[in-house]
Amino acid sequence: MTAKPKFAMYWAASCGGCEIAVLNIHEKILDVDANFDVVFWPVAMDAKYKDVEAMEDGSILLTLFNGGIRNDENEHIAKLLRKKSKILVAFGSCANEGCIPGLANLSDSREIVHTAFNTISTDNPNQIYPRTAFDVPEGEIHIPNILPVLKTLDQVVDVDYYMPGCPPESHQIAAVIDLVVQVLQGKAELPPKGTVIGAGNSTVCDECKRTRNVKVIKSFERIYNMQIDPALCLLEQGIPCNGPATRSGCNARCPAAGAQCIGCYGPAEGVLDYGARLISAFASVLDAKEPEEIDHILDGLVDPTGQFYRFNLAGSLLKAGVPAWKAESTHEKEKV
Amino acid sequence: MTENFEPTIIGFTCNWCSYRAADLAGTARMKYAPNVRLIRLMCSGRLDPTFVLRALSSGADGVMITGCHPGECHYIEQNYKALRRYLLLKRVLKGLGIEPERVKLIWASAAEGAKFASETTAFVEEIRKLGPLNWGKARDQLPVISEPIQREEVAA
Amino acid sequence: MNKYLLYPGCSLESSAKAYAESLNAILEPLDIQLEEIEDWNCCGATEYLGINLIPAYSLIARNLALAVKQMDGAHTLVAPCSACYLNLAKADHYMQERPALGTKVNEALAAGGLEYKPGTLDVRHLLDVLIYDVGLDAIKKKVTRPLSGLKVAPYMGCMLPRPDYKHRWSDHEHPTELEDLLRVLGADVIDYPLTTSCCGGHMTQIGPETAFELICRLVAGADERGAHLMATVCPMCQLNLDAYQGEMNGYFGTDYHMPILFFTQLMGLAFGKDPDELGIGTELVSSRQALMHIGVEVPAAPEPTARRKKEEGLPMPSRLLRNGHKHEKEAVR
Amino acid sequence: MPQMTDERVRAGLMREEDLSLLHEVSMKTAGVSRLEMCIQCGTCGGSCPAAADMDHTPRMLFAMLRAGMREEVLRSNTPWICVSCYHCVVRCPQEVHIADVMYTLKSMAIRAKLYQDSTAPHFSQTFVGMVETFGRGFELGLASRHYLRYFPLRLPGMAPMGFGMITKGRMPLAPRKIKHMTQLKAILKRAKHLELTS
Amino acid sequence: MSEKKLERVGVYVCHCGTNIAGTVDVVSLAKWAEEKLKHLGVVVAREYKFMCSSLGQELIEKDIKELGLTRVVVAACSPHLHEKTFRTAAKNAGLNPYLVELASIREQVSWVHTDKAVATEKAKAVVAGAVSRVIENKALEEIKVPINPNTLIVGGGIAGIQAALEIANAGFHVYLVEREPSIGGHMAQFDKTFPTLDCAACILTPRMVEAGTHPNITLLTWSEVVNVSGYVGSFHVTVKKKARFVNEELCTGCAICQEKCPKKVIDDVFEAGLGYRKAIYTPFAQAVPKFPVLDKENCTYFIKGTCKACEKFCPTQAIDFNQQDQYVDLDVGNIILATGYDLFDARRVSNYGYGRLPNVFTNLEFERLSNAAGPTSGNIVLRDGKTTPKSVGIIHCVGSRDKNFNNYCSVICCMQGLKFAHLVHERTGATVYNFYIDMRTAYKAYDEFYQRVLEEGTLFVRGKVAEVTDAARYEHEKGKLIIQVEDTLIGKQRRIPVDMVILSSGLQPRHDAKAVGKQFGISCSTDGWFTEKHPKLDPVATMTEGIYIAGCAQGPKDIPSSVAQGAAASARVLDKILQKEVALEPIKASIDHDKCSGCRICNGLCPFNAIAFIEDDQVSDINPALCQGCGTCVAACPAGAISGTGFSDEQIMAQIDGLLFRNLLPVEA
Repeated sequence: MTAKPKFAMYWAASCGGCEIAVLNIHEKILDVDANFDVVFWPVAMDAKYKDVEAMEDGSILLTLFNGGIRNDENEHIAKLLRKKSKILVAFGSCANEGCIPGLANLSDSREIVHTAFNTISTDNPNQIYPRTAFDVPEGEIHIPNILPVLKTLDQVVDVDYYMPGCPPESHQIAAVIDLVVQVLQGKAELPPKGTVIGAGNSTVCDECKRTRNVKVIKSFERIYNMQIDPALCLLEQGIPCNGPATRSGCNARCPAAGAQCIGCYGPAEGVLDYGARLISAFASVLDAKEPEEIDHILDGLVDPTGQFYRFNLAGSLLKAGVPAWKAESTHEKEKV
Repeated sequence: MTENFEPTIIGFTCNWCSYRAADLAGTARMKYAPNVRLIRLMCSGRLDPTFVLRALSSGADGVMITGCHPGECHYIEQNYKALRRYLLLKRVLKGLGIEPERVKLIWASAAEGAKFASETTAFVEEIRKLGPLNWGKARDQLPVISEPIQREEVAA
Repeated sequence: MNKYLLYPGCSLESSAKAYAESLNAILEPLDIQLEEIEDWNCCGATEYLGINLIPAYSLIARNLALAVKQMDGAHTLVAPCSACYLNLAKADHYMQERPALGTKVNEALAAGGLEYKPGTLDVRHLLDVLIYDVGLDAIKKKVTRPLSGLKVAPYMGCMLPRPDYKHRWSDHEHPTELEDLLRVLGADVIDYPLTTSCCGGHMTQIGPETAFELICRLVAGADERGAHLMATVCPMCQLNLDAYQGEMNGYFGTDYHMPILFFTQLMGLAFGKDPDELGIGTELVSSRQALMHIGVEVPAAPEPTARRKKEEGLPMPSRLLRNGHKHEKEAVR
Repeated sequence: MPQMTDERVRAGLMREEDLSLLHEVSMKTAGVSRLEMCIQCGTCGGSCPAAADMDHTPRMLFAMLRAGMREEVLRSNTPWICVSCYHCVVRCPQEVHIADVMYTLKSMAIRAKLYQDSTAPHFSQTFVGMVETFGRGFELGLASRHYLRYFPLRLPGMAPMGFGMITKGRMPLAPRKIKHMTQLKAILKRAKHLELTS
Repeated sequence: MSEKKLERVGVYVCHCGTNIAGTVDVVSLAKWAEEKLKHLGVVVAREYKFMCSSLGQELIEKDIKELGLTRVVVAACSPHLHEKTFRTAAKNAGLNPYLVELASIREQVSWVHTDKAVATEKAKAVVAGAVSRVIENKALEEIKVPINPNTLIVGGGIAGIQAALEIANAGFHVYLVEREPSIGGHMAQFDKTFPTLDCAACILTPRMVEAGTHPNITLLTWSEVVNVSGYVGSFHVTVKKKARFVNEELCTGCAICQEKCPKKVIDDVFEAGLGYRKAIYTPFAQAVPKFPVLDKENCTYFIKGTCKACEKFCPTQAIDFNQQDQYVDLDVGNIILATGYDLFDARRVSNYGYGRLPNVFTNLEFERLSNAAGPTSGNIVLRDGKTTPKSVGIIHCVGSRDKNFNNYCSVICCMQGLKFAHLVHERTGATVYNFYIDMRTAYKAYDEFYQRVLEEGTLFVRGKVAEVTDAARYEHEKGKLIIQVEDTLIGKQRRIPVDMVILSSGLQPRHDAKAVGKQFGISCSTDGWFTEKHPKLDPVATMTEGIYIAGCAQGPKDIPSSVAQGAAASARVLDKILQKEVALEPIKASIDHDKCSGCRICNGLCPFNAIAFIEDDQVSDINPALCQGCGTCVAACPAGAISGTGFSDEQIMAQIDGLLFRNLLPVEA
């Protein structure tokens, strides 16, 4: 029996939704099993890192890597899978652009640990904090070290394809699996390296059914504060909808349901900084000329940084906020 | 730490007013701080916030945006768009913990060579006071933390 | 009901008691409530500003700070005196225009446990509030004794329409607000081009010749145009024109008799109030004669017994032949 | 620094530092004076109701400030004659804050003790003294003090007026004092300190 | 990026004599560029005394040919000075001119800094930025569009008439649109013109007649432009011809209707409110065209339904009460705006009493008063219509040079004041005072006129008048207007009683200038005048190709300057027409339809209406001929679907990195 090509999937710093999304493709999952030999998929099967380490370089055909690089374990596995895989796919928003875990980049990493282990929701009366190394009778054991900033996959290793979404839509996953299967059968060719797969080339508006007019924003509103016209573009109603800058592929699910797009599919093709695109677009169409009037309108936009960088902070040009960088320099000093 | 600090600043000018103001400052041999390096755009309306972020992430300590005075834009009203983007961008920068004062919008007409020179020098001094931005200078491999930290440290 | 904070100013307790009394008399019909700032101090008039800048502005700002403490919903501060109004408005304006001044003044205020954020209060003159908040229509409804037949020269003075930081008045030179109000009261308003000319201000105290000249221009102008009396909006104007009219007459050898009443007194009369209630009779140039034109009888007050006019044996020059006075004036020097 | 010549003295250019006089006056004025913007059009001198009694029109004074004629300017009676009518201020085509500049010149003159006639400064200082003592104005005290010193001969002529004012209840015989005089004094003390150090 | 084939870049450092070399170490700069920027593709770097000289240009041309350069950077002066020079040189050598970049190391470096080391370091950054950028430059071709030879001129004052005649005489067609019933503009209202004292009508009416009868000129009076679209070479303009209620085919201009019309109306426009006209009228006798207009608001027939006196008496049945507004569509290649000025409303200066004091007149009123065809047949009298003034005060700078009103100098007032002084003196013998801040009599024969008026005995008082009042203080002031002023030359306040005051009200932009500017896609200055392309070197062109400005629409000016500008604008138009087609700078934005999601953010951003939404495809599209290349939409597109040539994202990003030395080898940062 000829060996089936090998498949791997890994879950780094992310919520796990991507894994669920893969399972959510229903019977298509059988295609994966039929066409691939699943060698490593911690959430679905038992496997040891050392098994992977023992594999030949490039022996895994396809690896779907989801999650950002939060700690040195993530980083180690990313590098390992890169070495062992022919095709490495950054799967889902976290691996692509950092996603929600990436928002931690607005804080100093010590602050993050502190928040996790010593805030009101944590029952930790003795102020016990994790140590990276600890002596037990069996010897010294280690837990992963947290990195000062969360990185996207391609900030750590070379990535072949990008598949955005939080999580990627099941129909898109199914289509990608179809494509890979067809490639295996010689019926199709792989797209050029670096391509974004499982998504459209345009933005959410392309798929949004709402009517659009020449844009003028007179004020920013919050969705629960107003009666929303079901047929009209949300942005024109003052709802800060990220749709115009967000890659298409989701069928505009949120706007269709009456909620603004929050941008989980990330920037459109070739865009260097997702937030900058939205800053520019929103600001360009404000209906005001005087600084005071402009500021008055902008006051309606609560937390602009969060609005524009909810998914994209780690993947943005600046990658993080000041506290994270500050932390780096102070740590460096400490080390010296 | 900042006394010997020479800031590096990227300045964006519009082709019709502020770039000509810079030309005029030159023709009139007005002296100003050498820390600003200029990029010519056709209009301040061309200013994409991406440029500012790119400049900051590539090592600039500040960014100066200049354009025609409100109402005097050679493309009629595009500088108002620059103003609006600038105001929103400053809010976002603040959210990221970057002093919004590192980005400054200055109106200068083609006749205001002197204003261009003095505003440039003034901005350099403002940035000098703020100190270096060092954005992600140590972006590569970094040490990790593991020791528990004290409350006060966090509060501070 | 319109509620305002009131900064009465020193004059309303003394020389301009009539202003205070007549103001009190018209509050109720116009449905206005005035709440006096507790423990207010003098605004410094035009004197303090010429001595020390920061103390002068701190003195004024103490009142603003006290007013803010007492705000309770109202945020308009009303001043009936033009000089007080200007000083209060000016402090508010300059503390904003020049933040360095604002910081220093607040530093001084802090020594008394006070602070004032410029722009918090809306400083306005009484006339402004009556015309633009209460409204001429509402005032008209309260008129029971129209002042028809009474020829009034509307005299706005300087510091109300100028420099007018907040652009509240129709014009700097010929504002129509007072005129409009007097018309609504039924008065016969004369065309008075000197309406915003100066009354002499503090010159009555330090350079009387200058002051007499300015007073004379105003009184002569009103007299010549047939005014029975002049309506004023400011205690300082009233004091200069009324109390020094006699001395001015003595100086120029003229014999003008031009009563000067506060516009609030005229409003009270038009509302049917009793002259007594309005402080009428406390003016030194009696308005008795003038008010007869509207059928108001004012009991004759005991006239000061001292002689007002020096006896002259030579014929009087005609009123406007004042080129001659110039010589006389120089001779005085 | 160039040697000071008689010619310079005669021209009023007394000292090199006087050349910045215009700037100094501008900086000492509340608000933004715009004094530098004067185009010597004379709108102020034309508008002034008391110009006839001034030794220099305001416009001339501004020209003298430019020329650095410190003493002449501070000796001028012009700021003291100013009645603060603000006609010049609203008419000035350059929006110079003329009335406020006059206040500045008064305070500079008092400090330099250069005014010719002390009537006006004395009046201002007496008035301010009353305010600093009582917190409110006291007309009778002011009038009696001031007139006794400067216009004793005018008093008989004024007697009817004063008599009338008192009998008509328009001139209280005793001053009114505010409650929190200590607070006001503290504020003014601090303000004076700030004035000196600024 | 790494696999991309390297461009072959040449760097040329100019000494500009010592202008650059005095402050920047040009030799080491060139050497540095050759070494440190080699990995970017720099194959040669040279320095030369004067790069802009023909020898310098030949150096570049030679390298392009011999070394096969594909990109050129010239580190010299501002691109505004010599960009064209070096681009032409590249073109001559067979390299696309848009592959050349100038690095300004003179205006931005050597002239503004003093420390040689610091200046050289900055020059390196500027050169590194330019090299990084030029690599991303794309070869561009100029866009050519054909020119429609017809021209639209808006405004039939002297500037518009002059421009129309010049173009028409050259053999091309002109549409001259005028809002009023007749062409002639303000000049037709004047009596005499300074400094020659020609009668305005005498020199203007022949021009008006010529324009009215010229076979190449179509007059559209009583008309307004309501819509403009298109771009240089092919504008589409819609003009509204307001109903005249007079059939122009039938009317002979006999004026019987005006004579018979029973309704007298104060003429606020032509007679400046001093005279009357009828409800059917031509504004003045020599009006062009001769056809009257019927003013519907004041016509008795339109108000009450009866009268029709005009119709009854018209010998040719030309009156048509049913006439409707007409809309005329025009296709033109160029447009000249000569829309003129409005007079400053002197009532705003309330201390001068205009509107309150009867014998205070404005300059325009005085023009009508002294005009033999005016309401008083040229008699200079007070408002009572009979009394001749014995003394007259002329006040300059009313509403001009005043921060409370208009900040600028209205240019014509000084000469106008002198002209009035002369006319008053000549016709009434009255004593005349001129009150001025500064006497500005520049230009040919103007100061001589000042001398003449001085000689005639006019009294000059240097001081801005504080107030005009009727409040007399002295006997001799009674019944007079008193002008209170500081005579600044004696430093004393004076009160000068006169019988009549004439206010030299300033000029200000048309009340609708902003709206008109928007309609035609041009901008206004802060003061409100139309903005020229360059204040010195291109005063009649605007930022919008194909739109020119002339006369007072561009700023206050006198008749000779207005005429000169009219002629200048027409020369610019003729130049365009004769070229038959126009080359447009290829700096344009374009939309990638695949990426465009049709979000319509960009749709409202273009002031030149270059962006249209294609409903069928649900995408936006840019018309390259309308696009002026500002790049605002490029920066605003949230999808990154719009790109701009000449100033692309790639170019600017590369330049940023270059300026910050991010791309040196080895990476030094």
